[in-house]
Amino acid sequence: MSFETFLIQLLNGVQYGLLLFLVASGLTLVFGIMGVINLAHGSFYMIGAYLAWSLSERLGNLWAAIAVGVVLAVLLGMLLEWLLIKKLYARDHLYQVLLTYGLILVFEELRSVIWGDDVHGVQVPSMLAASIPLTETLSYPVVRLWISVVCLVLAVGMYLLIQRTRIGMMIRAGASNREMIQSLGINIQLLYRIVFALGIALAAFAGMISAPVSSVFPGMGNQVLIICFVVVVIGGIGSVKGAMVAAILIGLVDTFGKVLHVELGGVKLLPELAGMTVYLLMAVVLVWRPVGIFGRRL
Amino acid sequence: MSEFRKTNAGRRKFLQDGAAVGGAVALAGLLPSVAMAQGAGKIKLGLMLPYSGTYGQIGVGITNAFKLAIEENGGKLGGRDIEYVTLDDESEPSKAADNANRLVNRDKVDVLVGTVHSGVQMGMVKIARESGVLHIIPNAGVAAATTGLCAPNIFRTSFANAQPAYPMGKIAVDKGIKNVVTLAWRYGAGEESVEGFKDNFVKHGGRIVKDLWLPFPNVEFQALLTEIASLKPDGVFVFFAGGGAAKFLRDWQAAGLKGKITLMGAGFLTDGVLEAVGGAAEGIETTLHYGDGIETPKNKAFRLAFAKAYKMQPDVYAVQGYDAGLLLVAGMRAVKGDIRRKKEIIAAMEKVEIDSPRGKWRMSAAHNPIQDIYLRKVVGLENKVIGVAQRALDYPPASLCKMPPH
Amino acid sequence: MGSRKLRIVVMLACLAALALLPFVAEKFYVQLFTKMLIMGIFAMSLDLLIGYAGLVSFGHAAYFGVAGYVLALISPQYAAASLWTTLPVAMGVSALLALVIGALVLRTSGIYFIMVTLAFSQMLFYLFHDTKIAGGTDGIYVYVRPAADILGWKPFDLENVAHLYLVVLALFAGVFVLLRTMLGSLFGRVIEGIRINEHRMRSLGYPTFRYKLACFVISGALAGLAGYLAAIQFGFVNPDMLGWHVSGLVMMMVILGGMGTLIGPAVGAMAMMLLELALQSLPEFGGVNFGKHWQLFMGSFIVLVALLLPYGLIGLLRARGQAGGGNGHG
Amino acid sequence: MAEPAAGEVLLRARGVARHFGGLAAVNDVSIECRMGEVQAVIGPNGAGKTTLINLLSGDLPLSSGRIELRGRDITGLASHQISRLGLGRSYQKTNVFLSLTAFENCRLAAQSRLASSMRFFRPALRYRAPAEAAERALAEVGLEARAGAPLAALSHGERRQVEIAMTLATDPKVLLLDEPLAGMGAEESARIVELLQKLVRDHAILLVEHDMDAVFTVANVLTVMVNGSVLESGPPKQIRASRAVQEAYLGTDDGGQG
Repeated sequence: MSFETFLIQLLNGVQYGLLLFLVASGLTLVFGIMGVINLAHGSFYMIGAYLAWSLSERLGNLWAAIAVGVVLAVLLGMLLEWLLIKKLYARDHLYQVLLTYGLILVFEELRSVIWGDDVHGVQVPSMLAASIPLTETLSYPVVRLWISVVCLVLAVGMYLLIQRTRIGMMIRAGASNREMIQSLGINIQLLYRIVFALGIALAAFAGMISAPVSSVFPGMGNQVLIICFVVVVIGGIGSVKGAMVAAILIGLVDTFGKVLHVELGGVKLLPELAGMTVYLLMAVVLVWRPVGIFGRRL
Repeated sequence: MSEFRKTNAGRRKFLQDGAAVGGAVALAGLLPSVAMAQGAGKIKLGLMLPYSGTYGQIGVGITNAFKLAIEENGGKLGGRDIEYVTLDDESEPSKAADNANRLVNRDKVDVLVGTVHSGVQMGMVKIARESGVLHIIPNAGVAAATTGLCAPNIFRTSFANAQPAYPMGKIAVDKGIKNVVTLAWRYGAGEESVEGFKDNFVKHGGRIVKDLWLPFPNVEFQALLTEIASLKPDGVFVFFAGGGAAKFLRDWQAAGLKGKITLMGAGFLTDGVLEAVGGAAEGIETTLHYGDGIETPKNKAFRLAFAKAYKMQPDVYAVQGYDAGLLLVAGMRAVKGDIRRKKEIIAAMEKVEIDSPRGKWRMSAAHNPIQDIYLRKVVGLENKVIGVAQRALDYPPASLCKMPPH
Repeated sequence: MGSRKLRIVVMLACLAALALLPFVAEKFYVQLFTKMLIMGIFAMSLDLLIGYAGLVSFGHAAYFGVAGYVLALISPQYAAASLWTTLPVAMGVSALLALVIGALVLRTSGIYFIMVTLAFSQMLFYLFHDTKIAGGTDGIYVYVRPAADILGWKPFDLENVAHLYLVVLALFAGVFVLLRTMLGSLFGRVIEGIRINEHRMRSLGYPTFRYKLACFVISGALAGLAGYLAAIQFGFVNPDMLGWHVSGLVMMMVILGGMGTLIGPAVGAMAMMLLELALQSLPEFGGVNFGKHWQLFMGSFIVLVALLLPYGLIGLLRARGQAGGGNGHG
Repeated sequence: MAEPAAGEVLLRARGVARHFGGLAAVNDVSIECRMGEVQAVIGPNGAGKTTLINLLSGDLPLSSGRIELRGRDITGLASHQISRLGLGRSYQKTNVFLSLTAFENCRLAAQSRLASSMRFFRPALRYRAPAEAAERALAEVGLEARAGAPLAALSHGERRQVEIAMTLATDPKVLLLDEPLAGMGAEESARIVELLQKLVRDHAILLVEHDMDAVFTVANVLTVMVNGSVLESGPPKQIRASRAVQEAYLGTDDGGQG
């Protein structure tokens, strides 16, 4: 491919990676701080997207929808933590897997009951509707760049939150050592509730801002779920920095996996096996570092 | 995948043998089921369709239309009452054979109707071939069902994945499109659709620049759009459906390719997503065996009746379900509802001309519709029929099915 | 040990009762139970990992599905392959796969272990899904079931529903006895010790990695047996057999039944399948089609089990008898 | 291997160090354990005593230095390999199998001395050796009465005894005991001290302990650690007399119970 194309693909990869980061960051926080494995994370991405759609239909614009949607997501998160997740902290991961696996089915069916099984589109806000010409044939949609910017802002925001604020201090303490956090006299119940809600909100938010590009359809949650796990595990559980690096890495691997052509002894490897590449990457990383790139020993 | 692909003779051969053996098995299978089927009493119709999840809507539409067709014909089959047994196949292939088996062996259905998902269909076909139960496919277009794995007791009222795509090959050439890039999900339907297009396109002197694939159900198209932009073909043939199609059409427009490169595809690309893509599909031409604004009395009547009965607009899937109903009605009428005379039912179903909302059509020797494929153009929220792309198309050719004598 | 004798008697009684099924029940129910027993074997194989070694594998479908594919790929198109060659090969491949994957994933633990096992099974899923190795997404048929002939002598015929059922039943019992024996052996003691406190096991001088790997391989091979039988029963394999939904389902069976009890997961497998049958046939009520949304109830049920039945159905029974419930998860 | 003679050096560490990030938890420590001797390591909390044991037992990798067990270089070996070479350790935080009984704990420990446990079919009960070793070990710590009780049901002190019994059940030549008396009642302590005096005849013992009376009763050699390094090493008399030690440790620390 030409150098120019290569650069654009690079951009695509990074852009995709940033979006992945946004979804995965919530997952990695909940993982790292609460030690809770939440398979239903993807469902919240889906719920976010559907909220963006149905709310913007009612409220007339996406911004209002997102504002309201985030609040709803936070409330939902707190409710779930209080109702279900709380009961599992002491238990083996196994039960978390099980419970959240059940939640996937529940949310998917509720979605079908409430919103039906149709595909829906969300209007791109007029101020973002434009495209920037890159080559004579290809131009780049502003909304995608906007999404990337939002992701970056959020990443920086999270960094500051975690590094600079008191709650961030608790979060770091929690991530590194659970006993310590109690000894600091922190209300762990409250912290966990906040963190879980934050995680949910991040997933839902990701669904909302990507809704205009990705459109809204059943099963969209499970698509991102597994890939997000890969992001978190590669990056290192609980490490936001790791999630960022891993997400970009996967964004690039996925992008070039689709367009590069690799043969080995007459056997076509890429793009034939593009579906495998990210998992392959994960396997390699974990053989090299069993706790992910930025992970601490658990 | 394309059993009928020229370059794939080996696999084709084995599947044809498969037909022979399978067909024999199926016929042998008739005997026990004949013994089972009670002459009097109700006729049991097993509907195995997706009622939950992504394809849930399609399953419901098919079911409704199927029942509508039978209602319009007196609500009986050959004078006998009907009992429906419905089962949600969840579009879950790993449970397919299990579920189909449940209907055939537990519920003892006389007719097995379904389904939408090609992977699940393969499991149903397996059971149908073993048990010999009368089997009608109202959607899934997996080629094998009417090529390599065809059997006397298996009928399809929808299409083969390659069928709606095939005519687009010639249309592209006529439009003066010489170089084409194909892009599709790497799974059965996508691959077969692309094969159908290529077969015809290359035959008429077109050139395929490159085949691009996306792991199913991945919807991150940007990388491939960039690739396409750098290849600068005259046209692009794609296969996507549902949510994937919606996202693709939006990305296609956002990437500025709309209007610069001609986008083509089988009708599924623009069916049921026009509201979702908000104008991004405007003007795109696709080929399918149905479309909006077919001005025949039959179609008008059907649309009216369906909307009235179920408070929803019928789509191509509903039409296929409706025709499945009509086909069964015809078959049962021929034997006065005596399900045991299966050979005569099959014969009748092979002969009958279905007066469908999509237009009249017959079964091919492979039990796949020989039907007109329309050229449609997206106008507003409609897939307006602007002409017939190809009349009475039998594709993949019935000759690929070695139907056992029956 | 009186209670132990009693338990054995009870089990033999159940076995005998099950063996009578094909002579009383009609075809479908024989097939249903065949499937249940097959899933039972699958669930027991996973219980060995989750319940006894404390290794939460979320990719167990890989070994199940691969064995099915092996059978489909090595049996001739329209002639019967030999049971006696294909079964060992299929299980062998699954075991080998488990050996390779296990050697890698056992370096990790906790959440990482769960996720990596998942990742590897997804890798295999895409391998079969995206390539033409075995029919891609459409899957591939096993046209003729393997034959059991030994030098012309035909002990049983797998094409015969009753025979297949009895063979599966025998294998089910065999697997159960095999695992029980294993768990009572020195090896069993070690993996249990590893589950409770691996670090201490190491400092006591046990090369724990080797034992975990052995456990992983055995479990994989048995999952392979189940997959092989499943492929025989329906003569059809497809990529979703290795998908993560199947992995989740079998994990559900294990916990529902009661992990670390061996018989529990087998019970769980049967309970799950019956529950599904029941939920799917829910009637339409008050305008809402419950049958259509049966997964809503399945999901809620799973959530409740996770919350309320840490030791599963068996745990429920045990709780009545002696408190605690034997092998809980450490 | 032949019975080692009294006074023979069984465990020798030369300049071992372990750094966590910047700080050195253990810094250039050299220490020897002789057959028939109790080598006690004392020092204020955070002096690196437990880290030292973890290094010697292979629970932690060395940053630098070299360790020999009965003349053989075991630097960098995994803990299970070192254990099999005849080094047994007990933990400061009781580290046992709570859901098993005292007897089962010890039997599991003893089982590790069989050539291999990759035995899948023969019932474990048929192997007598581990059971007997377990009974012996429990008897030595005076817990035979509680053999059948699940650890969850035992008192803290009793669990500490099991902890030691498990270590003994692996029939080691070198014993690394990390605060064996912590949390024991006077009577239990006395019993363990007695036990140590008996064991020392045919073992080399490295003891980390805060109970100074016990230490000065059983120890032949004392090594005082402060901030990860050895401050002074010698017979009890010398250590008692040492001004440096007084200042750094004994004086400042009230009995050592940090």
